[in-house]
Amino acid sequence: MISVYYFGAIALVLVGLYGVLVKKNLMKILISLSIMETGVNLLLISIGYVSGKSAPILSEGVKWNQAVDPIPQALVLTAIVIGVATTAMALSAAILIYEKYGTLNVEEIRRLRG
Amino acid sequence: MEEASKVSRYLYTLIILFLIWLALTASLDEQELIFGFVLSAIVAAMTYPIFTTRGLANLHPKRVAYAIAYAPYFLWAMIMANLDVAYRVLHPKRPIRPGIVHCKTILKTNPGKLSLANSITLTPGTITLDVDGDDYFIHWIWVPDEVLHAESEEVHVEKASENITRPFEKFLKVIFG
Amino acid sequence: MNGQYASLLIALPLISAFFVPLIKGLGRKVVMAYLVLITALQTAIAGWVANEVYSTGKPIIVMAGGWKPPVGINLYIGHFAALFVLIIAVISFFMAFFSFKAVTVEPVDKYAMLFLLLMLGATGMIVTGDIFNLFVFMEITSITAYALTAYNKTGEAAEASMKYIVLGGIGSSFFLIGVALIYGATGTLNMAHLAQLAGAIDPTVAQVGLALIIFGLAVEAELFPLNAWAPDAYQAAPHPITVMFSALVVKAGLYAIARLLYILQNANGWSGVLKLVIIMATLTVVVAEFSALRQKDVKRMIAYSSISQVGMIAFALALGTQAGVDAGVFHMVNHAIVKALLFLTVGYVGVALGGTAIENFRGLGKRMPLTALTLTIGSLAAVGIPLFNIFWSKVRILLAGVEAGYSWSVALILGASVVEAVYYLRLIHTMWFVEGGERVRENFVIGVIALFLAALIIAIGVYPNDIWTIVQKAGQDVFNVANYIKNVPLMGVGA
Amino acid sequence: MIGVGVYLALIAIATLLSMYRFMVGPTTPDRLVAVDIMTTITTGLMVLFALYYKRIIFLDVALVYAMLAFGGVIAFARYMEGGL
Amino acid sequence: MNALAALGEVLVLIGTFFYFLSTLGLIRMPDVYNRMQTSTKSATLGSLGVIIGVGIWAVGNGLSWAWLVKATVIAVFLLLTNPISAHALIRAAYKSGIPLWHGSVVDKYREHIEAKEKVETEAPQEGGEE
Amino acid sequence: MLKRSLAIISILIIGYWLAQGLAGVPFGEDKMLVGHYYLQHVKEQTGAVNAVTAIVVNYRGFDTLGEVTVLFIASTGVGALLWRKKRGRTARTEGSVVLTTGVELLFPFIVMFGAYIFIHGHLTPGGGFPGGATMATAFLLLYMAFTIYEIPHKAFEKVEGIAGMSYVLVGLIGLAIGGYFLFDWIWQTWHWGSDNIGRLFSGGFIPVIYTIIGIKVGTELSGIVDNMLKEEVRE
Amino acid sequence: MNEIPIILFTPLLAGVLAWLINVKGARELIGVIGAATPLALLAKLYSPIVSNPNNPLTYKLTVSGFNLTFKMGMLNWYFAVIASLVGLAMAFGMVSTSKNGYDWLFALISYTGVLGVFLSWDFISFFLLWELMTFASFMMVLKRNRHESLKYFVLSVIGAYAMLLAIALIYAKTGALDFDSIRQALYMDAMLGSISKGETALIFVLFLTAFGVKAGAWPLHVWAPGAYSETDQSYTAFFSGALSKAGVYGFLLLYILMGAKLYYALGTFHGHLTFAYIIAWIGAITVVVASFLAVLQEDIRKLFAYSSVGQVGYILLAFGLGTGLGFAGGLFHVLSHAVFKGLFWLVTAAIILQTGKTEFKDFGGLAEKMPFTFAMGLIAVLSLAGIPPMAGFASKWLIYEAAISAHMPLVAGAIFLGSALAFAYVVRFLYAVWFGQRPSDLEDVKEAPLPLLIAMAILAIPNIVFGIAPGLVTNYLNKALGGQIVGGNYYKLVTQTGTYNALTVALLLVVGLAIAGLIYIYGAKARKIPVTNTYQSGNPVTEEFNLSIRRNFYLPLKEALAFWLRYSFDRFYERIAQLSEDFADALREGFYNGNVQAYSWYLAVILLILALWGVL
Ligand code: NA
Ligand code: NA
Repeated sequence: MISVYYFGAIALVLVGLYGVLVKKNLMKILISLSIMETGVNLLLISIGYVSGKSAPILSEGVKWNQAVDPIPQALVLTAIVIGVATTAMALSAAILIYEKYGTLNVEEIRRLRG
Repeated sequence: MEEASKVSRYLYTLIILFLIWLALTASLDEQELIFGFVLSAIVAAMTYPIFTTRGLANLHPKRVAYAIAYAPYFLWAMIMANLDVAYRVLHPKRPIRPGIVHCKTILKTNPGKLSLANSITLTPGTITLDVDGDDYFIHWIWVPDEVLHAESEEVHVEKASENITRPFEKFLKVIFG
Repeated sequence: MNGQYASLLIALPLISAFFVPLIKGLGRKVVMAYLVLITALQTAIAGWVANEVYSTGKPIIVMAGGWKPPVGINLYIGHFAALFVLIIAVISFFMAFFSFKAVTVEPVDKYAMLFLLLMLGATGMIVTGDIFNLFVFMEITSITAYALTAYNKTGEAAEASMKYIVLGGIGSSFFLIGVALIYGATGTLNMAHLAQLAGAIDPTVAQVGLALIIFGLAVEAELFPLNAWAPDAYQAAPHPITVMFSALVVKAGLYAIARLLYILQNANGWSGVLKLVIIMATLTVVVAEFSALRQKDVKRMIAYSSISQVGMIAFALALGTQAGVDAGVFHMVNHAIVKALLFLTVGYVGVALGGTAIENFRGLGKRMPLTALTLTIGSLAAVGIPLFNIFWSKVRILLAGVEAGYSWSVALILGASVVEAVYYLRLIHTMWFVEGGERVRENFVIGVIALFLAALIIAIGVYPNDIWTIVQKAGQDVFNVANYIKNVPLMGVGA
Repeated sequence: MIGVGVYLALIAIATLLSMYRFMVGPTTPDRLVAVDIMTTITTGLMVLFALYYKRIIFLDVALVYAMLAFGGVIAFARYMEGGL
Repeated sequence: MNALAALGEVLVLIGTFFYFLSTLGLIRMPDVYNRMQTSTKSATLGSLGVIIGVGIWAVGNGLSWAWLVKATVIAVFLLLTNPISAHALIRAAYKSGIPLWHGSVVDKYREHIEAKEKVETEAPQEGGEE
Repeated sequence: MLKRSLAIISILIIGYWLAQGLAGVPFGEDKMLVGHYYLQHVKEQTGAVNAVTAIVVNYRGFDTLGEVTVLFIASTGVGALLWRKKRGRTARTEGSVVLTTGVELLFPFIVMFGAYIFIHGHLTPGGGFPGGATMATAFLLLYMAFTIYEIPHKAFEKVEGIAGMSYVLVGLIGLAIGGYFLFDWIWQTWHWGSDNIGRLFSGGFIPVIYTIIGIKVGTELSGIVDNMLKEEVRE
Repeated sequence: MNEIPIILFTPLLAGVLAWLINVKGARELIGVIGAATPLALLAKLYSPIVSNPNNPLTYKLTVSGFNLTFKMGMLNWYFAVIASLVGLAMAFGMVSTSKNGYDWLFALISYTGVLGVFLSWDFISFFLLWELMTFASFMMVLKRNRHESLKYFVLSVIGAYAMLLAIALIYAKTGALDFDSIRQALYMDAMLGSISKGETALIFVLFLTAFGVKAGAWPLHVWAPGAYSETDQSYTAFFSGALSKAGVYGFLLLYILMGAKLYYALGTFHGHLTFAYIIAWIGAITVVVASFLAVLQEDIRKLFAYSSVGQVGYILLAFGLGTGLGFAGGLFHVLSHAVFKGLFWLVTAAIILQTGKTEFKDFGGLAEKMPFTFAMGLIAVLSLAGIPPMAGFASKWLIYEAAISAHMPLVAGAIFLGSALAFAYVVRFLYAVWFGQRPSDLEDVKEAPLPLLIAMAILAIPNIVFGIAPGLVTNYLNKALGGQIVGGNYYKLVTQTGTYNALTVALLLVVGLAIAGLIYIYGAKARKIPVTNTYQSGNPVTEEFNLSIRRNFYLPLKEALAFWLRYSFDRFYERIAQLSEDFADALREGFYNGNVQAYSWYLAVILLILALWGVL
């Protein structure tokens, strides 16, 4: 059974991939990458979800067996930060590229080839 | 507006921050209180120069009272105006006559100007487009005839201000000066 | 001494990198000297760890926070990791020296930090015993690599970095999907625990998960056709960093592929993935060799050569036999040494003569005799001439390949190796038998490092026995998963 | 209880409508306004979720979200008018 | 179910209705300025209703007062920040050159800016002659 | 057009494949193994109520150390790439009084709230990263409102470094006291706050580490913003 | 520790020392000592080896987990001693011709390599030293000509890798790398047949390629002319005299290791072993093609290069006969070719050293100026042309006898044709270089220096000794091959079909020459013409169609062969090389096209493949 969350996650990943594959503008490609990452994070979170259970914070009377899987959430926290870091690097590289090439069109950014 | 003493400003910031802490934690656990106080003291030390110029004077009872009274007044104005917008949105003919008008304010302090701008913005039908000194430029969804057809700039400003800024200024003048 | 102190391998580069902002005001020289000092310390620790592991014959299991696996993340410093962490440290140490000369672009304090963290990332990838932690270290490595690729701030550097980012980003996203699937099927992330549970994973999940994980890693490990970023990155990066890429970073990726392949060997669809890796590895060798053939830029040529060697290593590691893994590990060691030497000398030529185009290598034998000599030794080793180290591992790989039934791959690889011989010999001819310019004074320290590496190449080539013994142990460490599971003190969660 | 359905339906319609505006534009400020509205609605939705799960801790999440969203919108707005 | 809970629920209902209204305005209005007119504030009011409503509703359902307090913090925060962002957005729209809707009747801001620019461009010329 | 169609066909096939794989890990089902262990033991073993936080800081401390490192790399990398001899802000328009005053008033509150988030990491969904990000938002707003504003980079860089070192040091103290790197000596050796579970002063070294991380992330993100917003200035 | 490692590594060590020290005098001394040591030790080992044919001297060591084995049986000794004889001559020659450490280093390394190939008794050491030998000889060529060296190297590497693949296949099938185990395993497998016919054929072809390249067998011979010419000619003596024998030795190994397997797997063809038949024909074609090409050369180096190729063809042809006599003849020819072709190259070295010229058109009348060299050259010519009583005649005669008795008349015809052609080209060499008018710029030419003369003498003596007493060799070979294959005594060879008495022939020849000499000295009344007279029959020579012996002497032959000469394997390989370079460029530009989006597509394609592979 494919839930709507899984579906959404996969959809985001695929939309991201699609963007990377067809968009000519570097910024759009980077945004697509971010969308992909978001999809992956959503997927991770969804995998840890357990129907009818609550967030894995054992306060307000929530017992250990009433909580969803905490591991994917911990992982996603890390994954998000990594995504932010990658994006930051990508943006600076893009800034540099724009400075040197005067364009963000991927078809024109190919001094290194062959 | 002359600056209050550093102590006054610091204490004011400390008090406000601690109150915010109370609200944030919504708890009276002494551990939270102790930590909150220490934290407020630290943050206040770093931020009081930009947070306030008038310090404890802000807590003058009159000001507090006006501020408390302003809340329901403003809320009411906001709700009324929202209903007006609801009418314009839902009306099949979309009855709008927008334009950017010019108002002047009598408020002198920045927090006052901010509050006025926000109040204007939150009241549907008007949005503060820019504030330049005492001049407010407001995007108005239905510019009334008296403003639109004002014979001179002065009249325009007067009529617009009367409609838009005045209702709030009488409170804000007291609260912020 | 407590084996837990092996965690210093992670702690030292980290704390030292964080320390750099406090000394950046003291100037470039101080920062570079600091880099040398820290890498020397790291080498000492790595040496101690390697000695510990090889003398006791037992891996060191570092348990962060004192939590037993699979509850906590453990580092598994077995024979393989001990060996490679040492290699990483030593090469980094050398490159710290090289950086003195080769890195003049500001801001060097940032360079130093990134350098240390690149070393950290590769180390972490190799020592970690947790699949998600592997992802984290992989990202540390690659993001550092993105930054360092663009470090020179030229248009080409930024372009190369961007390509690396885009491809690396796609790779890591799909890797993470794979991890998510495997986690969803097993409920654990610890590699030893996963190895225990791998057989029980739902076939489809196992297949998709494993394929995605290997896909993601293959981008880092430069397997065709996922390696298009690599030549650009190698070419554009500062010279010492290129050495790090080829000697350390890609090795970490290869290791990760091998480790995960064998950890998950009980998973369904495993042999299919293996076959796919072999196909990709074989194509990597062929395409890279042909691409190197007519390069005008020597650095880029050697980059392609490096990629092809990497393909050969991946081929060996994916054979699924002990002999193959041993050979692959042996080749990893040899390739690390040889490519370190090649990129070092080529980079030095680039620094001294203002570029790495083939024209700069004319008459190098007269212009920079020491550099030319060591570069020649490296080239001959790369070609696989006897009495140089790579000969032994190459023969091992090919024997293992045919033994495992992949004669067609071996034939293709051999065919491509002919091409390799051609372009290296052109380089040698250009250096020694074509007239060049004036004599150039050579740097003493770089000369010593190059000579040391060259001596190592010949020493292993002439007397490979000891290293072969070491490498076999490392190979078993990777291949023998039963032992791996036994060595990790799993606390029996759930079961 | 009127039922969760009504709120959720209203919120869902609202989200869809703002999504539409985001997709269609036609100008960048149009899209930004749509985003701004979406973030505001999402904040409200988070608060509703907190109540649904009866976890007060989610209110903190809503506040963090509101704050980051504010920062983001301001950043974009300033970027558009060349204020960076 | 008690009065507080009922009040809370009603507030939530009103709030969500305003959400709807706000986005409806987003669709129906002809240009970005008028869309902002109808949407940002309705959304804010909607949030106010939803959030405060949740606070009251929670208290009515026997949850702690902290709910209401925290909800109020969020509401106040939105009340403070949403108009600021609306202002920033409309200013950005204007400054980035989005024209007013053709049905607009007056633009005092344009006159103000032009007057200002005239002063600025004339001032340095005078300075140059001296 | 051909490219687009090919892309669509490709991603549909890939998507179908992924979906097949996901069908093997059904949504909403309990797939926990190690997860259960955490939920059962998190309170006694770490003193934290928030299992996620306990995992992040305690059980999987290496991940978090790595995560901190990644952000540090980003900040360093951005700094390295955008480094120029002389840089400055080149904004063309001022923020209006509404924005500037609003930011001035919000600034202490947001900083405070950031601190609130990271200090309550073991109790509520929060921690060093969102806390730090919130604090960085405060600085971001200053950049947005004031066209000449710049953070004190040198100090920030040093704070960033010191915070990072402190994190590793906390881990090394654990190694010295408890024999393991990143060992939670506050909780497991000193047993501080063990009668306080669910209140602020509990959670072993989690609040300590989260404070460090919060400060580090705050300075780092601000640094990244600073680097991104400035351009080369030529004389 | 026994003599084997010393024999093996002394040259290598000497080479490295000579290179490191690189002081004139010391360098040469070390080199010569290093080259002489193996010969001395081999001589010392003669009687133990001969008295213990079934208990060869063995040396084992473990390297990198491989058990390397070296064995010195009678055959190994035979090859090794030939190599070291030529090696010593090379060293003396190089004292005169080579003035740098580089040459010494690689010449001596290749010497070690050749010895190692002959003594290895497992495939790892065999391959290791094979590669070493190849590489070192390549370096000798690289220094002088990049293009020719590359051609040589590429073909060598292809050969080496073919061998490696074959070794790996054998290893995969038998699990063995040492020759004894492989031989045993393949012998067993000949009956069991677990290695299929196709696999056996593949291994055979791979080995054929590997050894064929090194031996210079058609059609893999194209490297030889260039490589032999473009190096130090003293070294070429070794290169062509000893190193190419490594390939020949490989063919012998093929019989030893997998003869039975090949027989069972590939069967017979017209009453001959199929695989042997193939070898025989390769040999025959090589003889004919190379001899024709040799005749057409205008450069003496090229001439002898093709001649070398042709002569090695004889050996292959002999081995391909698959009979005891064939082996005996082939092995004898290994020796004779080594000594006469080595001698030839040393003579060439002397000529080039003293004149600086390489083409026929520039030579003439050198016999007067370099009488000793001329005498040596004459011995070589006689031996090569197969004129009794030289070693060359004895071995060729054996091969001819073997071909006749193996009922392969066509192959025998090839031998005959080859001999005729050989006569044609040596006569030209003899006359064009040594006699006739001498160009004026050769007036000051001196006799070759002493070391070179010594080198020539070292190789000339065996030519005569084994020519007059061929039984010395055949007796040894009988023992080595384990049967009374060639009868007779020291001076007489007896086969089933014929008898050759070398001593008688020699005596007759001496008497004949004596008579001729007397007639020449006392009978002829010719006017003595200075050999610098540049006029020929009173007419000046036209440039474009000069059919003097020094220029285009065999042009009519060339025109007659024009159709065949159009097909050149050399050009064919060049074309392939060109194509692969173009392919490389296309691949590079096409695949690594610089567009990151294209690169992303590669990733997507792999994902797609994974998906399809999962879905289907
Ligand atoms: Na308003
Ligand atoms: Na908002």
